[in-house]
Order: sequence, then C-alpha cells, then structure tokens
Amino acid sequence: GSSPNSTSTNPPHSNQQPPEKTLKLLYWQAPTILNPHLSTGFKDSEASRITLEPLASFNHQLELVPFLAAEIPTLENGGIAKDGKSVTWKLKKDVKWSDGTPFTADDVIFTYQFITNPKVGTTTSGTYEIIKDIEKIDDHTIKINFKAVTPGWYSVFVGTEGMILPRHIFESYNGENSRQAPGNLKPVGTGPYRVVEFKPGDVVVYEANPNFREAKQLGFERLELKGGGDATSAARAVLQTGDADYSYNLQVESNILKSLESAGKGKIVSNFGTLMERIMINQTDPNKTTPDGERSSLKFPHPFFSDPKVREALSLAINREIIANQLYGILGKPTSNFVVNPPQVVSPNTTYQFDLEKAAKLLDEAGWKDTNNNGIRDKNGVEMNLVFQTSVNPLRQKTQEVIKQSLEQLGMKVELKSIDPSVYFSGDPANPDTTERFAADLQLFTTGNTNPDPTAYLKTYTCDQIPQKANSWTGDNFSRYCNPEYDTLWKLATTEIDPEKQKQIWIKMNDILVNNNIVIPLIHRAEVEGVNQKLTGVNLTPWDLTVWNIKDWKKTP
Amino acid sequence: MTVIKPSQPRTLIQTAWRQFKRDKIALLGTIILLLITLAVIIGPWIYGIRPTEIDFVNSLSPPSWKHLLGTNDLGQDQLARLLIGGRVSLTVGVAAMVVAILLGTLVGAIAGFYGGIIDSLLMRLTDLFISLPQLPVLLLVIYLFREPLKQIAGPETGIFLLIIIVVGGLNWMSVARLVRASFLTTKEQDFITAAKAIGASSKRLIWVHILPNVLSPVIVAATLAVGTAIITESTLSFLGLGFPPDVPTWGRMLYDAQNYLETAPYLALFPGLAIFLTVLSINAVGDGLRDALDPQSH
Amino acid sequence: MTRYLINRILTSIPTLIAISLVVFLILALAPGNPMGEFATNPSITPEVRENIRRSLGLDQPIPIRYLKWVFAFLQGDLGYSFTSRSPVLDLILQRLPTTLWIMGLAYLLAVLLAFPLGIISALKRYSVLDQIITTVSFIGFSLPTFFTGLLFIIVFSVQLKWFPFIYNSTLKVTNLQTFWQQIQQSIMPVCVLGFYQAAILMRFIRSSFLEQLNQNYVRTAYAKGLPKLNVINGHILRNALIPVVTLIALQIPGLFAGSLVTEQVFRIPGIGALLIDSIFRSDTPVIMGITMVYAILVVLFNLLADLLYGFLDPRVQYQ
Amino acid sequence: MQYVVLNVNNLRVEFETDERIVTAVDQISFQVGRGQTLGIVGESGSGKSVTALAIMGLLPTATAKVEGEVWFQIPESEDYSPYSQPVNLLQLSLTQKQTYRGGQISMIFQEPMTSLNPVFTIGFQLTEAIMQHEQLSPKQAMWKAASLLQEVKLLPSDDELMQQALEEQNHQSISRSPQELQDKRTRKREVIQQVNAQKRAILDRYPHELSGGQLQRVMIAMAISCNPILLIADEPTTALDVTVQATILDLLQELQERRGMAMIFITHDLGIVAQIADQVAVMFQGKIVESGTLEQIFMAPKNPYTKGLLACRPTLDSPADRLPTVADFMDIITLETGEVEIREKTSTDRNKIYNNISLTSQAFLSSLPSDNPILAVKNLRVAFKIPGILGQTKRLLMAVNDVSFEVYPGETLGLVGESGCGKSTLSRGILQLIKPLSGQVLFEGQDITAPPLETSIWSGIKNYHNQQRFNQKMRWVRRNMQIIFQDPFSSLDPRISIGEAVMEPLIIHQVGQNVKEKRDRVAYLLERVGLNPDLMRRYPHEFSGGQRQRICIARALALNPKFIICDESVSALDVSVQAQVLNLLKELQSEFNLTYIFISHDLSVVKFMSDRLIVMNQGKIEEMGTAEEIYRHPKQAYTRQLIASIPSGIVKSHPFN
Ligand SMILES: Nc1ncnc2c1ncn2[C@@H]1O[C@H](COP(=O)(O)OP(=O)(O)OP(=O)(O)O)[C@@H](O)[C@H]1O
Ligand SMILES: Nc1ncnc2c1ncn2[C@@H]1O[C@H](COP(=O)(O)OP(=O)(O)OP(=O)(O)O)[C@@H](O)[C@H]1O
Ligand SMILES: [Mg+2]
Ligand SMILES: [Mg+2]
Repeated sequence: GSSPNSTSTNPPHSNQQPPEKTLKLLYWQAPTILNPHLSTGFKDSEASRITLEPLASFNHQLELVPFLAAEIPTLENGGIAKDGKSVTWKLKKDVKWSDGTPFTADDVIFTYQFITNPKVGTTTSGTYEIIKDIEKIDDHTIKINFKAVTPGWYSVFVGTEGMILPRHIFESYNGENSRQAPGNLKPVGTGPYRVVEFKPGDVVVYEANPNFREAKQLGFERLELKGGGDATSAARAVLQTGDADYSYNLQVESNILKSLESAGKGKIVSNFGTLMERIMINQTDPNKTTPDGERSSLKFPHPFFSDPKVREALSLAINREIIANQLYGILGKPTSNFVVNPPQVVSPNTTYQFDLEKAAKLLDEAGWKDTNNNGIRDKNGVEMNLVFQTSVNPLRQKTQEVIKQSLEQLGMKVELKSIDPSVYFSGDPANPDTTERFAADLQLFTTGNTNPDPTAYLKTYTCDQIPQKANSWTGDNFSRYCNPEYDTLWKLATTEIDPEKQKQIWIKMNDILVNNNIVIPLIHRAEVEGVNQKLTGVNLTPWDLTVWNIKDWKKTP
Repeated sequence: MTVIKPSQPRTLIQTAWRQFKRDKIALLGTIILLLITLAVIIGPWIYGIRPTEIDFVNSLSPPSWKHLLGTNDLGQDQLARLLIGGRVSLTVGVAAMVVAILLGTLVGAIAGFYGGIIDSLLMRLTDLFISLPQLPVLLLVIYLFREPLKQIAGPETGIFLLIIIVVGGLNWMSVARLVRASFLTTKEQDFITAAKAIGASSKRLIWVHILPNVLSPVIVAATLAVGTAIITESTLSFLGLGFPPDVPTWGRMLYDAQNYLETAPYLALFPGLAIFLTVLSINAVGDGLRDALDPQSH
Repeated sequence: MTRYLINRILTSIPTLIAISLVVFLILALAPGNPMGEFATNPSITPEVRENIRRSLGLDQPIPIRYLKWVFAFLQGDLGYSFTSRSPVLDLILQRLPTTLWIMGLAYLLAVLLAFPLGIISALKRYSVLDQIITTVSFIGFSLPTFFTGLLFIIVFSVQLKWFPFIYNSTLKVTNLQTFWQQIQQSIMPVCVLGFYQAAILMRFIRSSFLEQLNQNYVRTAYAKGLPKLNVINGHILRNALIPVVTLIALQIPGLFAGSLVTEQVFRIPGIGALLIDSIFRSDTPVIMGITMVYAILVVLFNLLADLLYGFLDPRVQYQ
Repeated sequence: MQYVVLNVNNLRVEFETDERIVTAVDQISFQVGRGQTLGIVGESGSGKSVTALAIMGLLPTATAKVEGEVWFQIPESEDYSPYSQPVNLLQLSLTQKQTYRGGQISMIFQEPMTSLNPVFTIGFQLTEAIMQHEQLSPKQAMWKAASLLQEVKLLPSDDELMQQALEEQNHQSISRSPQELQDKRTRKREVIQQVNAQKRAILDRYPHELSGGQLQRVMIAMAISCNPILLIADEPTTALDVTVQATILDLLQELQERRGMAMIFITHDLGIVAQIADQVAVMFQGKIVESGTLEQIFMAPKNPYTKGLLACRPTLDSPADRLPTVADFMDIITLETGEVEIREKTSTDRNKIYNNISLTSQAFLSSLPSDNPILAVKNLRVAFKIPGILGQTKRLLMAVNDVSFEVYPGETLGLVGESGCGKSTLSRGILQLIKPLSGQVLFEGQDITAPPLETSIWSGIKNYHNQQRFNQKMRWVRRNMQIIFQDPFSSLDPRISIGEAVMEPLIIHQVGQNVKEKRDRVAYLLERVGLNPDLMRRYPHEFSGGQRQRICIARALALNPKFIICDESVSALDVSVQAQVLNLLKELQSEFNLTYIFISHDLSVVKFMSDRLIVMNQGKIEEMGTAEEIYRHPKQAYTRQLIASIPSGIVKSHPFN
C-alpha cells in the first residue's frame, strides 16, 4: 500500500480509495509556483513538468524524444538549416490543452515572447537570447532563426527550460502583471496530469488529464506531490515506511540511505547527471585590499596559489577516494574532469592521485618550507594560511574537514567557513560572502551544464567572465583565471558546426583547466531518487526533470 | 522585653549559604554543575584524543574502551568532542544569559524607577522587540557584524561574541518586564522613602536599595535563560549561523546525531544527556538560590 | 473604559509603525536574494537577473518601496509573494486552519497538563511527586523540539507504526473515518509542542501557586471550615491564576508563528513553516505580511492581557 | 466557675525548623467558661497566636508538633446532642475539624487587610462561610450576611435604612405629581427596593474598597455568622487606630453578651484587656506566667512581668518624664539547666531610675515664644492626584489643606488625629519628600520648599540653576531634619546589614575621614540607642520590632540633626517595647537638644511625649495648644471624641501609686 494509513494499525480506511489510484510524491523542498519560467528552483520546475511539456527532450542515451514535436529536426529531414542559423519544428496536430483548447504554433511563439519580455522577468530568458525571431510557417510548423551560427539549436524549447505555456491563459499577463496570472498557480498544460489543488509551499494535487493524448494509458487517477521537511525523513518515507512512493533529490549521506533502504520498502535510483563538486582555487589574493576596498582583486595575484607547483601539491593532497567512498557512497564517484556528461565529451586524458609525500616534495621544491617551526609552511614571510569556504550542507562540511586534515598534515593552516546557501549563492554584489566575491582561498560547490552542449558551461573560465568591482561582481569566472589560449578555443567552439571537431575543442578546454589545476574536480555527483519497490517506469535522464516520463509510471498492486 | 541571644553574627552570604546547604537538590545541582564545568575545562587536556581527528576505519563505533563514548560518522571521538563542545556550549549559555539579564535589568530598572515618559518609551521598545521576528534579525546581525568582529577577535571568538550578543539581545524582554514590575512595587516601600530622607541619590537608590531586592525573580529568569541559550545555539547551528562546522557544540552534536538515531543512538544520547544535566542542575541551583537569598525566608 | 481602550490603541500605532519600519529595513539590508537557487546556473545572466529584480520591484530605492508597502497595507493589500507570485493574504489564509488546529490543540494540551501538574507539585512541595514532576518538566525544556519530534517519529511511526509522520493537509474531514485520520496525524506534533509548552507553563503555575499558599486569606478560608479542595479551587486558584492567565494571553500570539522546528519536522504547512521558508527565500512581502499580522496580534493580546488582569483582579483600575 | 466550654491541658507546640526545635508554647493550661472572656496578654512572639492556631487546628502540619489536650464541650442548653460529650479537638480527623471550624469555634485574625481574599466580594466570602455550616439557599445566606453586617454596624439597621430611603423619597417627591404621592403601596415597594439595593451594594464590594476598620468588622461578621460557641480574637485591633479600636471593642463586648459566646481575646495591651476580659492569662516566652481574674491580675499582680506590663502603658494622667518599663521590674536569668527564670528587681533599683527627673515642662513652655522658631509651616497644601474612575478626569485630594504652625527649638510638638487625616502626608510635605501644592516651609528661617514642578523639559533646562541651588539646600536640610517611620521593619532595607544602614547617611554626606571613623560613629550610635555594637553585621530580620526601631533612631541620629519627625514611631510596637522606645526618645532629646514633631493616633502617647499638641482632622488643624490644656479642656467635639476612645482601663487604683 502507499497511503500513510496502510501502515497504521487499523486498516479499514485504506479501502476508501484504492491505493493504486494515487501516486504519492514527496519533495523535501516544496514547490511554490507552477510556472517554470518564473520559478526559482528545480522543485518548481519538477512540479510544473507534470502538466507542461517541451517540444522534445534528451533521454539518457542523448537521443531526442519528441513531446509536442511531431518529429525531431535533422539535417536529413531539412529541419536543421545547413548554415546552422535556423531550425524548423513540426508540431503534433491532435494535442489539446487540459481545458480543451487546441495547441498550435501560436502557443510556442507566445511562449518565446513571454520568456523574453523583460517586464516579465523570467528566469529562463538567458537561454533564449540566441534567438533572432520565430516564424510561423503554418499552424503546426515554426521556424526559429538564430542570431548567429548555432550548433546547439537544441537548447531552446527542449528539456528543462523548454516547457510551452498556453497562449490563451497567459496572453493578458504578458507584462508587469505576470505575477497575478492564475496560470502560475493552476496551470493549464498538455501533460499527462492536471492540477486540481495547489497550496504553495505545501502540496500539489493532480488528476489524470482527460485531454491527454494517451490518457487511457496513465497509471494513476490522482497524484499528490507533498513538499517540506528534510531530505532524511523524505528518504525514510519512501525507503523505510512506504508513506510515499517517490521522493526527489535525496541529499542524504549514503550510509544513512543504505540503512534505510535495507527496510525493503523502496530502492534508491541514482542519476549521474552533469553535476560536479569542485574546489575552486582563487588566483587572486583575498587578503589584500585595493584602496577602494576590493578584495580578491586582479591587481594582486595569489601569494601561493598562483604557483602551479603549489596548486599541483594541493590537488595531490586531496583524497578523492576517501571522500567519494566514505561520504558520498552511491551519491557520487571521484572524477578528474571538469565536463562529466554527456559521456561523448568527457576527456580521457586526465587522472587524479592522492600522494601527500609527493605533495610535500613539490612544496619544498617551490620553496615553501616551515622556516620558523610553527608547523606552517612559509616563504618570504608569507605563511600558508588559507580560508576554505562553502555553503551549509552536512556533506560539504565533512568534505571540508577531510581536506582540512590532509592540508594541515602538509603544513598549511586551514580555516573553515560555511555560509548560508541563500547568501553564498545569492549573487548579491553587496555581500562579501558570495561565490562571486570569493573572499577566501578555496571554495567548494557543485554545478554543471544544463544542456548536452557544454559551451555555456565552459564559458565560465573565460577572461571576460571574471567578477570584479568594476563590473559589480557579475560573471562566473570566480577563480579569476585568465588564459588567452582558452578564450580563443572557446570562440572556436561556438561556431564549429562539425560535431566531432567541436567535441575535440571541448575536451581540450577541459584539459587546460584540469591539468593546470585551475579547478580541482572532486566528485561526479549523482542525483538520488527514492522509488517504491512496486513503482515501475521511472527512467531518469540528466537532460530533463525526473518526472519527464511520468505518463509511463505504473504501480503494481 | 527583648533579649539578644549571643551568637556569632552572620553576613547575608553566610546565612544564604547555610540555607542553601540545607536544600539537598540545590546542593546536588551545584555539585553536578561543578563536575561538568571541571570536566570541560580540564577534561580535554587529560583525555588524550584530539576531537578533530578523522578515522574512517573506526567510524560509527559504539562506546568501547578505546572510544569511551563511541565515534561519529567521521570516526571522531565523541567524548573528546563532548568535552571541547561543552566549553563552547557552557560559555555561550552563561554569557548569553549575562547579556540578556544585564540588558533586561537595565531597561526594567530605568523604566520602573523613573516612570512617566521614559517608562512608556522603554516599554514600547520592549513591545517592539517582542514582536520582531527573530530569525531575519539574526541573519542580518550576523551578516553585518561577522566580518568586522572576525577582524578584531578572530574567527571563533568573533562568532562567539556575536552569538552571545544576538541570543542575549533577543531574550532580555521578559526580564525587563519582570524587573520593572518589581521596581514599581519596591520603590513604594518605606525603606526607599527612608533612604530618600537621608538624602540618597537616585543612583544609590537603584543600585544599593532596589536592585538587590528584585534579584530573586531575576535569578530564576537567569537560570532558565542559560538553558534557553544552549538550546538556541543548537538551533543556530541548525540554521548554519552558528560556529564554524568543526566546532562541536552540544547542540550541534545533537543535531548531527539525529540521522543516526536508530543505527547509533549513543551519538544523540550523550550530548542530550549533557544538555539535560546542565539545564537541570542550573535550574536546581537557581531555585535554591532564590530561597536562600531571601532573608525573610530563614 | 472606552477612553482607556482608545488610548491604548492609539499608543500602539507608533509601535506598529516602528516595527514595520525596522523589519522592512532589516529585510532590505539583509543578505540573501530571491534568486539564490539559480545562482550557479550558467544560463542566468546578469541581465536576466536585473529583469527579475525589476519585475519584483526591487530596483526602486528602499524608502519608496517602504511607502508603497505601507499604502498597500493600509488598504488591506499585503502584496504578492516573490516566489509563488500569489497574494500573501491567500498564502496566510490557506495555512491558518492548520496552524490553528495544531497549535491550538498543542496549547490546549499544554494548559490541560500544566495546570493539574503545576498545582499538585506546588501543594506537595518537596515531596517525591513534586520532584518527579519537576524533573520531567526539566527534561521537557532541555531537549530541543527537533530532537523530540524525531524521537517520536522513530518510536511511533517507524517502530510501532501507529501514526503517519507526514502531515496531509489535503485531508478533508467528512466523516468519522477521516476525522480519526486527522486525529492520528495530529497526535505527534501536538504532543511534541504541547509537552514543551506544558513544561514551561507548569513552572510558572507552580511558583504562582506557591506564592499564594501562605497568604493570610488562605488561613481565613480554612478557619471558616472550608474543605481543602474548596480552598484550593475557590480561593487560591483564582489568585494564582492572575499572573498565569496574563502570561498565557501574552503567549498566544506566539502560536500564530508557531514552532518553526516542529512544523518542519512533521511537514505541517503552518504559518511558521511559511515564515521560515520565506526567510530562506528572502521573500520579503510574505515575511512582512506575517510579521505585521504577528505584531498586531502581540499588541492586541497585550491589551487583552491587561483587560483580563483587570477582570480577574478587582484591585486593578484602568488609567 | 460557669460551664466550661474549652479546657486546654498541658498544650505544647514545637516547631521543627531545619536546624533546631522551637518550643513556641510550653505546657500551658487554661479554661474558658461560657459567656466568659479570657484575655491572653504577652509580648510579641510569646506564643499567643500559636496557641490560638493550635486550638483551631490551623498550624502547618508539616512542621508543627502539637501535644496535650484541647477539650471542647457544647453547653447543654444548646441542641447539639451528638457533640454534648467533650471532644479533644487535637484528635479529630480533618473532616471533623472542618465542622467545628467556623461553626462552633471561629477566629478573627490580626490583619484584616490580608485576611480576606482580594478577588472576591465580601458578600461572597460571607455567604460562603454561612453556607458551609448551615443549610441555606444562596439567597437566604445573602440576607443573613446582610443582617450580620448590620449587627457589626457596617450597615445601618433596617429601620434606619428605611428611614433614609423615605427621606430621600420625600426629598424627590417635591417634584412629583400628586397622584403618585397618593399611591402608598408603590411608595412602600420602592422603599424596600432601595433598602435591598443598599444591602446588595455593600455585599458587592471588594475588600480593597473598604477601610481597615470596616474589614475587621467584616471579619467579625464572618466569625459570628454561625453562632460560634467560642470566638478567638487574635489582636483584632492592633492594626486599627484608637477610634476604630474603641468601636470594635464595644461591638465585640456587645455581641458576646447578646449571644453568650465564650471568647479568647489576644492582645499585648493590658489596657484593652482591662476593658473586655473577665479572666487574664499572661504569657511570656511560651509559658503562662500568671493567670487569674481581671481583678486579681490588675489589683495584685504577683509576677514581675505582669507588674511591668501594667506600668509601662502611658496614661493620660501619668505625669512622669520617663515611663517605667518591664525591665525595671524584672531580670531574666538563664539558669544552668537552660531554663529561663524571671527574677523580680528590688524597688531600690527602681527608685534610682526615677530620681533624675528634669525640668518641668511648664517652665520650659513659657520660655518658648521668645525663641525663633526652628521650623515654620505656612499655609501648606499637599494634594494627591486621584485618577477618576476608568480614566476620567483626575481630581485632587487635599490630604493637607492650608496648615500653618511653628516649632521651637527643643520642644516636642505632638500631632494627633485618626488614620488618614493627613499626618504622614504633612510630615512628608515638610521634608520635601512630596512636593507641596502651595505654601512654604521655613527651616531655621530658610525657605526649603521645592521649586514648582517642571512642566516641560525646556523649562526644566532653563531652571537648571534653581534646581542646582535647591539640591544644594536639600543636602543641608537632609543633614538637619530626619524622620523615623511607623513600621521599623519596612523602613529598613532587608538586604543591608544594620551597620551599613546606620552608616549610609555618613557615606552619603561624606562624614568621617575613613571607614574606621565611620564605623566608630556607628558603634557609638548603636550603643547610644541601647544596642550591642557587635551586632552591626546582622540583618534587620534578625532583630525584634523594638530593636529595629532603635536602629532607625540610630540612623536618624547619625548626622546629628537638629530636628526629627517621628511618624507613628511606636504604634507598631508592643506596649512594653513602646515604653522603652519612648524613654529613649526623651533621653536623646535632652542629650542632643533635639526638636521633635511626634505623630501618633494615640492621644495618651502623644501627650506623654509632647509639650504642645496639634489635633488634625481631614487635612486641617482642628485644635492647637499645650498638651495639658487640650487634654483637660478640649474645645472641639472631635478632640473630645478622640480622648473618649482611649481605653482607660477599669483599674481604679494604679499598683504603684
Ligand atoms: N510556622 C512557624 N514555624 C516556626 N516557628 C514559628 C511558626 N509560627 C510561630 N513560630 C514561633 O513561635 C513563637 C510564638 O509565635 P506567635 O506567633 O504565637 O507569637 P505572638 O505571641 O502571637 O506574637 P505577636 O504579638 O507578634 O503576634 C515565635 O517565636 C515564632 O517565631
Ligand atoms: N500616595 C497617595 N495617593 C493618593 N492618596 C494618598 C496617598 N497617600 C495618602 N493618600 C491619602 O491622603 C490622606 C492622608 O493620608 P496620610 O497617610 O497622611 O494619613 P495619616 O494621617 O498618616 O494616616 P495613618 O494614621 O493611617 O498613617 C488619606 O486620605 C490617604 O488616603
Ligand atoms: Mg500573633
Ligand atoms: Mg501615617
């Protein structure tokens, strides 16, 4: 059974509703809005994805699966223009919105207009900047014209950020009043289930959408997506007690997950996406301040991390195996690469190693010795004191502690700092504790490419992305690394239409970052889902949300 | 006819102590408290294992001769962490209490003594603090002052100062109300008029005459405040606003243990017991002190 | 009396203004930003961020934002949430029933437990019973609620399988069965909160009672030949109640914001959970809305406490 | 002996305090007959209240150990057949005790203010007592309560009430139509309604809305509500002033005669006992040292303690400059066995004390007007702002209204008047502890009246100079004018040792070079007021009332003031202690050449102390003159009434004359 009461001592009320008819999803972060383009987190997109669909999505084999598209554009079928500057999509003809209105090309065009309207302020608009305009060929065909040659034509209207909104619902809210739109809270979509009730921050209740193309094949009459609480108890609910059938993103230490899983109610499904936990090394000195108060300024290179030997020693001093095995377990595996997915573009040329002796030797060679016998290496009066920051998260704090222990053995003094995530990732230019300001020597966090095309992701190490006071700390090159060779490669990659050549460029860029120890990749992280033993059809892909194929989910009684 | 019975003159402290000694529970509380204090002060020196030492081979091992209270998931020795963490928790508890009591007494005393406009202004201020949502204020204060304090006092002392100021600074209101009410009644008593008649200044009236007489409710509030502060600190750790993660306070240990309740219950048991014993004995001492410090009760 | 009331209400207006100003400033200056979760997402460019800020009205200077907020507030408009883009008032109203149900029950339980226990331990001061009750109450407030909550879940949900530990807010009570379900899912959070409150309340009741026990009028009551029970119920209780009832009245606004932690542990979608979520999402309109409602409640209940005091104690006169 | 209602045999009460056992009552025996009054006298702490509480069974069961027998027997004439056998009250169960308590035996407590529950109306508290013992409906109980209040004269009798109502009606009826006037029946009904409304109104009052005397009457009404056979009155008048005391004593006597109750009347004042008792038992340190009929005790006291008690109360015609005290009559000797024995002093010792009688007051008085007054009060008005009901407009209560008088160096000016007439307010006004509304106070010719209240902060700043000057002057005033309060306990800070308390003025006014000098002065002062300087480090609660008052006197003397106001400084003390303190004040006056204003509501005490007298009534001076003059030839009716209410004692011949 799946309702919470089936575990209780009195069974009668579980007959009230056949449990197979209801699917209980548990998200420890609760959705607050059901418009993915206005949402502030994946939890919102997840809940929206049940009702809304993109044109197509990549599955985990990197094949495009059509949703609202009738077929996938290719060079062969003429969908992809030879010059790489446009793409033509054919849409399904028999699709209806959940309120019965037919779905047409106008909806796609409207969605583009809505996303890019600056007054609306959508969170996805950055992705759509590459589009010049969209032509409506007929009611079920559109042509997207790009501003430049665009090998990654599949980054728009595809996957997580590509969900199509109904024009007739949002038409009058395409402006400053977008937040009043009822469709934000009670969306009308083309997806398999539609929303019956939504309490922001708490629960979404769905029912089967009678207008869905394959309505007869749906596994459930009703879906309940409950939010709130913490990850551990969410895991407990699926794995140990069976109070829920599915739970999303279980960021729980693996030994706890394992012990919960042994109860037998559910199983853990890992999904190795693109997320990679990395240590960023500051190339500038966080302790020196410019006259106008700027720390980590390009004017002052880092006193010891600007030395490649020191960086190499640092990399050697990190025991990735221990971190992966003891802390992450099924949640991650050690990696030495910056780009970890899709597999085709992962570099085969890198390795990692844990060798404290070798690290010590490198430091000695570089002239960092403990001359004053205080246990800390120094050179020219500079002591190897460093601040290591990350966000508040048990796994990260433990990772920090493990690394700190090795570094202190090596003769560095490490101060750990953990910052509230809402501050750390806020991008607030006024706050010194953000990843952008990087007022520390090392920092730890996870990110990755959201799209199989890693070009945007690799851009984060180009010179013009360095956040400084001058550009009010915008830009993603937090390490403040600047290498003209790397920048040239990046430019090449954006215009290269030949997939094989483009792949080689990406790998080369990855190798520059890794072999120079500009970034220290630690863990290729898996997203872990808890799935009831009897729930079938869950098939995860790194390129879309976990409920992307919820129409195929079934539950054996 | 009054006869003066010859006996040794006693000071208030001596009488109080005599009275206190008779209160068995209070005495037991004092002893436990002293033991705990002693343990956290000298314990870490005597107990050889470093609290930060990571040892994955021995992670999550139950209490044994090697690790008296077992180890956590990183293989760190729990007893060593408990002893070191106790230093922080106890000092935070006591210091935050002192801040709260000082602030509350000051505000309450001024409001109760001077009355009128000053009183109503201060009481409105108290209302304001009561209705402030504490979490955002915490976030702001810690954000605004963490860096400057770190520059002055170093990372651990800085955050320590901040936490006691913040926890204390948001818990003085009930004390202020209490002190004000006692002030209002005490200042009407004859001995205050008598002191005025010999020309005592306001300062003297407050410090010498009224304050000692409103002390006993304050002491009870103070003992309660220590417990609250220790627990608030654990909630702060839970929000990531507390000490650096490698400083194992009791609250933090309890928080870390919550996921291991089934597999390793001892992880929660000992910090929980430590908090409980401390709060319990402080309260017992407070109760005893209240009775003992009231000269009329002997 | 009416004059007194009007007077009190008028004097509370500046307090409310000050509170709103302070909270607004704090929120405006505080770190964090509603877009935190997407910060490491490479597709959110600075321009996108700027657009979002503008669409939320965050580009305007703080004084203007504040004034706008005040005018809207005076018209009963609490604004729209940044994250869910729905009216703040709706969000609050949506969660009010749950909060009232859980917090109300918890407080009721606390009062029902605290009174008899507090009175018994005062009457039997220093006896074994008193010491047991006192010790239990100390345990009650020396354990953080996140911990007791978890303990309850493990014992009653996981091991004994008596109660569900996920609060189902969509459950509609239509018949006995659903009512029973509702009771089942409320028991654990109500107990965790109720025990904690009861522990605190009990201490107050005990000391308030102790204070009355040796008063002269108690002796008079015995001298009249009244049985002990009558003396306790009739005479001591009413006097001992005076400070306690005031205390309870002052604590009730706290129920509104509730115990954040308990709500978190049991996934109860109460107003407290909304507040803490909003704080972490820097959802200023929601925080402001809840805070102001809370502040108004505090002011109102302060007044109520005073009135109650006067009602219980005939010696008090309103000036 | 008449029919014995109560027979106490070898009653012994011990309290187990934490460190030792206190024997509060030690093997006492006495009997009370029907319709008889037993007076128990003795100093504070002698065990009087404990005896009463032991009979009632109200001692704390946890700490008190009661031994002996308390036999209670219902007189045969009453129809209480099941109880007519004597019962030992000490052996009854709790529920059995409850039927006696408040029913057959009832008690009036010492402090009426705190002995009633503040949150219930007196009507409720009365009916509760009535319904506890009698099968009455609430309504019946209420009427009974009203009639009890009439019995204790808190409420006029039905006839009087009816009369009042009728008068009022006639007053109103002038404006009425003749038709209505004729309808006699409606008029009568209206009158009855009005009477009932009046009764209900008083029953609906809360204790804080009644004065101390009124509350004591409520207590009495409660105690007699169920026709007790035995009434125990524990110092029922100590907290009240003489006028009220007199009416209460009359009332009790009258009630007792009418109902034939047996009564135990506890007091420390033999004067009162003389008025009310038939039998007297004198208690000293837990024992009954002497007992007998009133005549026996008063005419032929055997025990020196009794003799002392009898002598030490000032009477209106006692001319002596010094009062005899108990200590003049006896020595207390602690035997080797630990027992305490009372030894009589020889009369030669006593005579020695009486020889040094100084100058006669008559001569002193005639020299007065030629001096300059040390203090002159001119048209002084002191008012309190009384908040109107429910925050309406405030009104002013003129506690002191246009009072003028002068005080000359070296004299004692007595100030009498009943409670609430403004005596304390006047003294505080003189000392500037309260800001007077208008008028002037001149001390040694200097105006010491406080500058007017600042209405705003700005004018306050402007007048900063004036204020500074005034503060300067106040320091001088405080050194020279002192006050001793009524209640020695509450006027000492309980957390400050008595040495520090006496030293405090020295510290504030920076007298004495160093701590040692200051401590020497404190020691001298303590010695001077008859206290052992070694006790300097003790706290007020470790002293008796009389000793505490001596400490207050020492504190007042610390700065060598010229002028002291004694505000009811002896009212709260035992008669025996009172005599000591009064003597001390007199001695100090001649030694330090002090000027006193001596305030009391007890005319005999004031007369003993003062050269001149002021009689105050409702904030105004009623009469002023030499003490003898006012006593012999009171001009005002109010003064006459005051004099009449002083318990005279039935003792015709004083034992020492
Ligand atoms: N509950 C108690 N516990 C311990 N000792 C007590 C208690 N009650 C009275 N005593 C002691 O018993 C003795 C007699 O007290 P009691 O109250 O009978 O005096 P009293 O004659 O009534 O004096 P007063 O005139 O002041 O009322 C005193 O020494 C007192 O300290
Ligand atoms: N603080 C005050 N506020 C209002 N009224 C007061 C205050 N103090 C005294 N009064 C009133 O002033 C009047 C005079 O009081 P005062 O204390 O001077 O009387 P008293 O003659 O000293 O009486 P007692 O003999 O009882 O001490 C009384 O009616 C009293 O109720
Ligand atoms: Mg007594
Ligand atoms: Mg007076």
